[in-house]
Amino acid sequence: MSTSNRQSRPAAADTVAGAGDSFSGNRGLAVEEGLIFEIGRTDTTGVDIEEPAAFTARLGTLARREPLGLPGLSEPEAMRHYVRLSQKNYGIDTGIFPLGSCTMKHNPRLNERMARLPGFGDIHPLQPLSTVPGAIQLIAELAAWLRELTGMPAIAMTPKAGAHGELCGMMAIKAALAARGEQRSLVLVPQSAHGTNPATAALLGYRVLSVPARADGTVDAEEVKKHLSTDVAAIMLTNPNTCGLFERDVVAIAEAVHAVGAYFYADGANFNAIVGKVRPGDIGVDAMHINLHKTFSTPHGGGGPGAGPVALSAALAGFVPLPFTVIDGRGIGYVEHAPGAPQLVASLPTMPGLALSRTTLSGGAAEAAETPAATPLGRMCAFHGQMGMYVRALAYMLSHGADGLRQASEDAVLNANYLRSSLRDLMSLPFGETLCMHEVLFDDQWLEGTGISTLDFAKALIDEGYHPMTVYFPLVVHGAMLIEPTESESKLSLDRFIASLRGLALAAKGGDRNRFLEAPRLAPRRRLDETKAAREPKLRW
Amino acid sequence: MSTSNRQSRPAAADTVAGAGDSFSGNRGLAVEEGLIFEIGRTDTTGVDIEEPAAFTARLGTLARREPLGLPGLSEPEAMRHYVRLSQKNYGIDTGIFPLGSCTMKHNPRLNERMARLPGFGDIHPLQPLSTVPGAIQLIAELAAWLRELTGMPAIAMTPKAGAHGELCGMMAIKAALAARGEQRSLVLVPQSAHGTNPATAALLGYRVLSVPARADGTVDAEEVKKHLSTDVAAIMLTNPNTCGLFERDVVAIAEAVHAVGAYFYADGANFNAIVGKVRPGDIGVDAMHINLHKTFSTPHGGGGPGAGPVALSAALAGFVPLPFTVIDGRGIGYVEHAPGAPQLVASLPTMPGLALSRTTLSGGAAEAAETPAATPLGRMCAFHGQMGMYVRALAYMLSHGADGLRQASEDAVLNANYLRSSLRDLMSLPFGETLCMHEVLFDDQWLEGTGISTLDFAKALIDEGYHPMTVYFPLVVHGAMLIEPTESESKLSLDRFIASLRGLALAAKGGDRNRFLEAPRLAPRRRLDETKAAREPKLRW
Amino acid sequence: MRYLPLTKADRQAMLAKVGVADIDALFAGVPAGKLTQGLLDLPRAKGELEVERVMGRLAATNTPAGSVPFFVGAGAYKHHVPASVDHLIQRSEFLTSYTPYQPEIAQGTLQYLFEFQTQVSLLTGMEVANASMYDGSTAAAEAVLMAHRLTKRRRALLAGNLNPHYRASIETISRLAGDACVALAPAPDGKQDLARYLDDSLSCVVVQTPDFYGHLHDLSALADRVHAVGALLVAVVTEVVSLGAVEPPGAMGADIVVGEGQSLGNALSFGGPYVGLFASRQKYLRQMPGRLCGETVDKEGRRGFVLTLSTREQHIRREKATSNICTNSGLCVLAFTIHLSLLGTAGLARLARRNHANAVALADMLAAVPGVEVLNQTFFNEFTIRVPGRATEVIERLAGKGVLGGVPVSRLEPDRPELEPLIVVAATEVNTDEDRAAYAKALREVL
Amino acid sequence: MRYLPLTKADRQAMLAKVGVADIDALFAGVPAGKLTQGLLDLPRAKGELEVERVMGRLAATNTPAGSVPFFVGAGAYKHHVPASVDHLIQRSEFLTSYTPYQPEIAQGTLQYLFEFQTQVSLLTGMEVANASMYDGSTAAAEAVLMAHRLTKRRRALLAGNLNPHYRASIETISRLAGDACVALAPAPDGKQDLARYLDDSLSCVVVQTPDFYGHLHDLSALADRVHAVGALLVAVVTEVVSLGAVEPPGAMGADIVVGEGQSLGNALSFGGPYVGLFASRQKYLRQMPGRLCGETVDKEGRRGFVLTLSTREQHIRREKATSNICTNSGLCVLAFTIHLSLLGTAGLARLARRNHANAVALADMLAAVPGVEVLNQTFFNEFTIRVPGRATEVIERLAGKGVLGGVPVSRLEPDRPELEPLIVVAATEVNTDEDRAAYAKALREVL
Ligand SMILES: Cc1ncc(COP(=O)(O)O)c(C=O)c1O
Ligand SMILES: Cc1ncc(COP(=O)(O)O)c(C=O)c1O
Repeated sequence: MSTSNRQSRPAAADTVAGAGDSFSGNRGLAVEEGLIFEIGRTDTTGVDIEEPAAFTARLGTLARREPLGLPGLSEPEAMRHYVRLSQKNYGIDTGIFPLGSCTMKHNPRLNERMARLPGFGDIHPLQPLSTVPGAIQLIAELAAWLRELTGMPAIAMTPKAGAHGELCGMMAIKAALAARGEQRSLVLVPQSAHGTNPATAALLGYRVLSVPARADGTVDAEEVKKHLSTDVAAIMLTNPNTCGLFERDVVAIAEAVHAVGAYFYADGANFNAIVGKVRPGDIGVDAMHINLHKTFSTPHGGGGPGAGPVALSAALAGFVPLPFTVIDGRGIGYVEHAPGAPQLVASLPTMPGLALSRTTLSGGAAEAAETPAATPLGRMCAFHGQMGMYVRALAYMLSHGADGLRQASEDAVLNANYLRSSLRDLMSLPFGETLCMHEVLFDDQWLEGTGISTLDFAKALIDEGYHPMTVYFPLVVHGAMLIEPTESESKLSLDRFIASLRGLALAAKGGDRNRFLEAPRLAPRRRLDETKAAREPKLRW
Repeated sequence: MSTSNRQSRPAAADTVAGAGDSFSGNRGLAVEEGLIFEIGRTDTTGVDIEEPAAFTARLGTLARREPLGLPGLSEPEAMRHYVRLSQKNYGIDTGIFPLGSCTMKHNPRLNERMARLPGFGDIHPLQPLSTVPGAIQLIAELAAWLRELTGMPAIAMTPKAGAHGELCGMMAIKAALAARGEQRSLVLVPQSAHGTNPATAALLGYRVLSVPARADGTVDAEEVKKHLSTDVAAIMLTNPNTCGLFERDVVAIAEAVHAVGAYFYADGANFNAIVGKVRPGDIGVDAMHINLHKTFSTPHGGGGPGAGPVALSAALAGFVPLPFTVIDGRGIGYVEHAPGAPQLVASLPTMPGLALSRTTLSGGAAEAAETPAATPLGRMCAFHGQMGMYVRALAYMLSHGADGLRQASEDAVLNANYLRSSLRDLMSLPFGETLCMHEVLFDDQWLEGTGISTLDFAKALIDEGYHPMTVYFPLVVHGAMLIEPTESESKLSLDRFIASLRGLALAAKGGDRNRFLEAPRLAPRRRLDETKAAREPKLRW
Repeated sequence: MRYLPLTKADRQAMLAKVGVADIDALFAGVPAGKLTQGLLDLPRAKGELEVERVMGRLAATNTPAGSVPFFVGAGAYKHHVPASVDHLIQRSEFLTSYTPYQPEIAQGTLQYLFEFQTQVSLLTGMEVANASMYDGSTAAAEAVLMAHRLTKRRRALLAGNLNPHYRASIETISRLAGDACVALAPAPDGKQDLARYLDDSLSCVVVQTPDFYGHLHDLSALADRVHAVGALLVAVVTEVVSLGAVEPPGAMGADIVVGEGQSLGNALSFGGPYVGLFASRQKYLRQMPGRLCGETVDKEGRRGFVLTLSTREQHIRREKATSNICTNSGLCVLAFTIHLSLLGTAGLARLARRNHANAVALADMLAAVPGVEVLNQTFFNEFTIRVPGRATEVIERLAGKGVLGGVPVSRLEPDRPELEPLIVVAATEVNTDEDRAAYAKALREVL
Repeated sequence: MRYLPLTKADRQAMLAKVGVADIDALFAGVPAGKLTQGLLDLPRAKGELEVERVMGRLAATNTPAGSVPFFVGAGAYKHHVPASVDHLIQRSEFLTSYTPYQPEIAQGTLQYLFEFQTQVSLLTGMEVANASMYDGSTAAAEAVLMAHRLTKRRRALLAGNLNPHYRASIETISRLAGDACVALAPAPDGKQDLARYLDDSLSCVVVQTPDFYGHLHDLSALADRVHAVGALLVAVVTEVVSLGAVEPPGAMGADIVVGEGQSLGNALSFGGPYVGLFASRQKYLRQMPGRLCGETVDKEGRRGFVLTLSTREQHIRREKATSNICTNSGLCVLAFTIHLSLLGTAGLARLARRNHANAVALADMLAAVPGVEVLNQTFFNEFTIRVPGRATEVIERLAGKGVLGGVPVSRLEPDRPELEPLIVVAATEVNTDEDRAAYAKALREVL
């Protein structure tokens, strides 16, 4: 293991660095940090484990021959390594994170604490169900909230993120069609859809038909009808859509889709705009994944983990993947195998403050919330799904309550419209006068002639201390800038963000090109060479 | 409450900032942050508390009339406020923190976790002793370690920090003299002593006599003798001293001090050099405080809290302040009042791995470790002392064990000498050839003629990404730079630090004055106007 | 509400700026009658204290692994995670950041992904690894899909001793994607001649080692046979700590190695979130699913990292992507890589030895219980015992005595009477002599 | 050893660089025979897992406040601390930083100190506050010393209802510093005419409100009388949450206000570490003990903060300093100020109301228990009851029934038979209806 640091080698002793620089390569509190392979040593460890007494191994012929070559760090070194790395990151806790479509909202630390209660964090997925009734109850409780919030009768809890939820929902649709003896080959997807939508459809062997939007950014029911046929399995529609607009024809679209025997898959990534305001079940949705890591604030963690429960309509409720909870008069049951009778795990809670304690939600014997299907979907992953995320999401819901959830959506939409109104005189809105939902979409028309691209503008925001908005998505407008502030931002925070955006916009129009082309200048790194990275992939030390 | 931010007001909308700056005042990840009084609002809160039902208050005439005027932040705002503030700080976790005399070593997170166990963190100081036997046992256990490490028979556990420990030790000395019917008026303190030493002596009405050091940086026993008389209550000696040197005459000094009936108070701030190597009790110390927040790694926390247990010799063992533990044949007893028989709280532990499980340390009925005095010292503070720090310190000790503690001291001393050897050709050592203990002292003689001061040099280190060493302390050398790396630094870390120091030293000698006079340039703030702060004190919003 | 910064006055001022009278004017796009009136039928907002009470009561009904002698494994393992790991992953800048799409302010995330990819490559003995999948089971399913793409065949062979949950996950996607999937029957004695089933219709053979029953397998010969029919060998590792002691699949000819990384850094958490490991030969890189982090330089020539080769991914390639995965297991990756950086070669090897030693000691003790048979010749930290009677009942009775003694095989393989007496038993570094003694004693009592 | 980065090879190389043969050569300055040979008689190094086991077992023998109906106060209070507080104070940059002696890279610490000083001033109704003392009791002792310096008198009068631990702390330093200190006898009914004891030998009068027995005191008249004899009024507040509901001492003429800040942000932790609040009139600033943080500007005119007026302090003034304090309660200050920033005026007022309401409800329930008498006319969240028999035994019997019912006064005032039947009972927002009912029921049973 080499201990030299290719990146931030200390200035060779006894040479003089330029006056503007430092000898170390550091800049005050901004410290360069090498790779563990440069810092660590294979004979160092930061974990003390007692060496076992002599014993006869049972590894047969398979004791490791290959040397591992993994560097080890003492604990102080490890601490410093990761703290320094963290300091090169931006997070919600450091500033507004206005990534459109990503719903980067506040992550309450209460939820982290709850997820670490030994009764949730330190239970094994395969210990006897009799020793984890509270875990099953928590899953059932979360499902009950999601049922009421979506107005849909069944929740597939196990999918591990949004895309996995899409897979779940589309598999349910395919299975439902198969159960009807049908095999269809097409899935309609609007152009503004997220990449996971067509990718999911394709994974299941569907051909993707792209549906264009009309001038106002929404999908025209008439246009949809043109593409519909009995070979269409489903439409995958995001609502509010990725332009930040509520699909105003959604009810008509749902009816048309259902009329040809197809299903309406809704991408729920933008659910945050409408929680407590509009129930997907009320507008004809058959399946919708919910990103707990967006709408319900489980931390994004630099790319995951997430959780993507899927709400299913009555038509698809029989295709919930294994395992799932069943609520009936006896209490909360759990189905791990199909066909199989639910194992009764817990009685319904009586403690106040839970959704399942409310008789209207807990249901009677007759209305099992999730009914095993005749042809079950099977299992999508090991164990019970993303328990750690369920705990956090439920803590979020309990904290907000029906009132807070609704208020959060309203604030999210208000914040986005406030940004829209505060910027529209300088930046161009592709869809003109329509108010937006929880995110506002600008295009790059206003940058025309400045020699500055959407990307340049985004990078200049970094110098201002802000994480950029989502750029170049959705694909339907040119040089898209999609800003989603979420309800977590105060007015003061928005006002400052607006001031910076306006300052930059005026600078762009005023010809201050270098500020943008050279950006970022003040971040830990200048612009990185992505072409080189892709052309000469170096994916490991 | 004003919501405008005097400090980092957003650039007035629609004006253009200079190209090198940002409109926001931020610089990439370095974000400006206003005061809570600028961000918060008195009608906002980040804590939801249920309003009580109507009730009849019992506040008499004393219901608050004054408006509070405290700003409130929602939780997302609070999160961001404090995260951003933290980002303007340097810590051990971000880099070497070579403050001489401060022992800024790694703070294991295990210790934080242990302190938060509900059985330690969530117990009340006045709940029945029968409900907290483990707490008393922990205090007794920590005392047992400290007894063995110091070689001294009694430990006063309650002092809250080093200075409080000094007060405790000096009070014990004063009380012991009083018990002997004596009232003495003088305390000897070497010039190199920390300010708390003379301040403590003065607090108790002693007159402080300053003892000069000899040319090699240590105190001469002969010089001490010159100052000794029967009016001397004690000498307060730091060993190793604040020049980083072991007081080689210490045994002779102790003897001389004892010969006149005075006591030897040792400032234990530098205990980290000798843990497991030299026992203060073996060299004649009568009282020594131990900074758990230095030697035993409880976090400094930006200035505290600390804990300052005091080891006492047999002569002073009767003057342990209340409350204290007593170990006898029946087990662990606790004395909250004096005179008073100990209340038996727990039997001696039988579980392996504790010091008190070792018969040699737990003692028999006859040798009570801490014996109530006839004229007790009384109480120095409410409750039982710094329990949270005890837990952390004990976790540190259990982790290290006798072997690790000794190794840590050796590594601390080795690291300091390695720095010394690597820098001595460029920087001047006031005490020439003597090897140092856990910290190395340079003076500013090598800067002579450069127009650069010790302070300038320290500030230039900030630009390099390093926290400066202790400067201008001890007072006995000119422009002191006292570097204490501790055992937590790897060789690689030291090598980089050395490279930066050497780079700077050469730059200083090479006439690159601006680098120093202008430093720091790369920190969150340039040099701050301390004179203005003192002349026009603005101590609150 | 503590999480919502807007005050009533703010809302009024902002509505005025937007130019609407009330909030519902912003929801004008919603079709008539579809806006819910009033609040949904759910409890109202709660303070922290109340939420803690409600959640605390739920949690209190579960038995934490750390509170009892604990021997449950079968794909998720109770290991000791250093306190520093959980502290570090909660750093705001890690916890609350998004996928590193703006690399200039996400070098922290990107560098640890690069380090993680290297660690996974080293551990598995493979050339490249991606930035993670959801978990081991979904990684296994993706491996099969990748093998299909690489071989242009659509038929997979699954070894009988593959974890049944993994098998089911592969079967589900295969069935619904219209691919064939042949799963062999379990061989709890560890003896299965996979070579018999090979032919050139197969895209891949999926085999686990240590397998579900704990047996270790030398894959070298199998790899040759698999390659001979033009198929790929997919190796599954559900206990990554084993790689500190046993020969890695990469050294035995595997083409794709997938695994569950939970054992390092991650809590049991009732099954998720975990971290899927995915490694392969360099030559298959372009067909890998998921994110990849690569090294590059910035405008000033300084080293930096970016997400790369994204032309494989859904956000660029949409329906032509190698997978639909987007969000992966970022923070679990971080926990994994921190724990492994702390361990290093020396620590991991010792951890593995300790696990193995504890399992050997336990196997010997349980084998001495009358009526109990240990099925394994070889194992790492997990093995299978046969008990008289139904394992599920034995396990329940053990639980009644405060010992969580393992997983009855029938919990995952319900319809095979021959498996009903079997228990998969795991031992890790957290078990003490007393734990083992308690298990043996309780087992004696309940049999 | 996991905390020690040097390898054997490093040590060898470094010794070589230093030019010595072995490590003991570095200890050559130690007098002959004083270097210990071999290891001390203490246990050997342990891994994390083992340390957790040992400490966990010790902890498990204690009864956490959160696990039972809990009514213990008398100077430390069980409040609910938001999860974000404990998260934030563990940020590396706060937790592992030193006293902000290099302000350019310690603005984080300095800014929160400045905010804290302001909050304490607002809370107490005083003009200035310092950056903290160790705890309330040592702050009280320092207040007396400050009054001595200001008045050049050396005799303090302590109200009988001052927390006995505070009284003892003041008495100890007074005795050993040679100052006089007159402590009045307790007045558990809350009635004590301090004015009777005033004369011009006094430097100060120390009075607590709410007092040890829970009574509230209007200090205004007393303040006038104290000032009339040229002395200072020192007010002590041990339950800082009370300041959300009751008139602050500053508004009633106090010259120095000291308090215990534990209630906000800080865990019970068996009595420490806590945070001492210290506020006074602006004119007494130069005699204040402890650190002060002040606003200033940097070289470019940007606002910044520094420690200031350090000519009062030991590191500058040595034997002439106003106090010997150095390390104070930094991180506890942070916890306090975060909690209070979250609360704000609205939250603190509601928290105080909730505490008061719970205490009122409890007092009424306990008063209804036969044989129990509530002594208080006024109180905030704490009051005193008289029970038949010895309070210590009642409390033990309650503990036996799983209720921690308060502090027997004799625990702190041991030699006064008239106080033996008294219990100081505290109620906070964490108590539920069920907790109160459990207390009343248990009390009925044990009496
Ligand atoms: C509109 C939309 N759909 C789907 C997804 C995929 O969700 P996940 O990343 O959780 O798989 C995203 C996430 O970025 C999204 O924005
Ligand atoms: C030599 C010396 N003595 C005493 C002290 C005082 O200790 P404390 O700050 O814990 O009160 C210090 C701390 O800085 C010190 O360095």
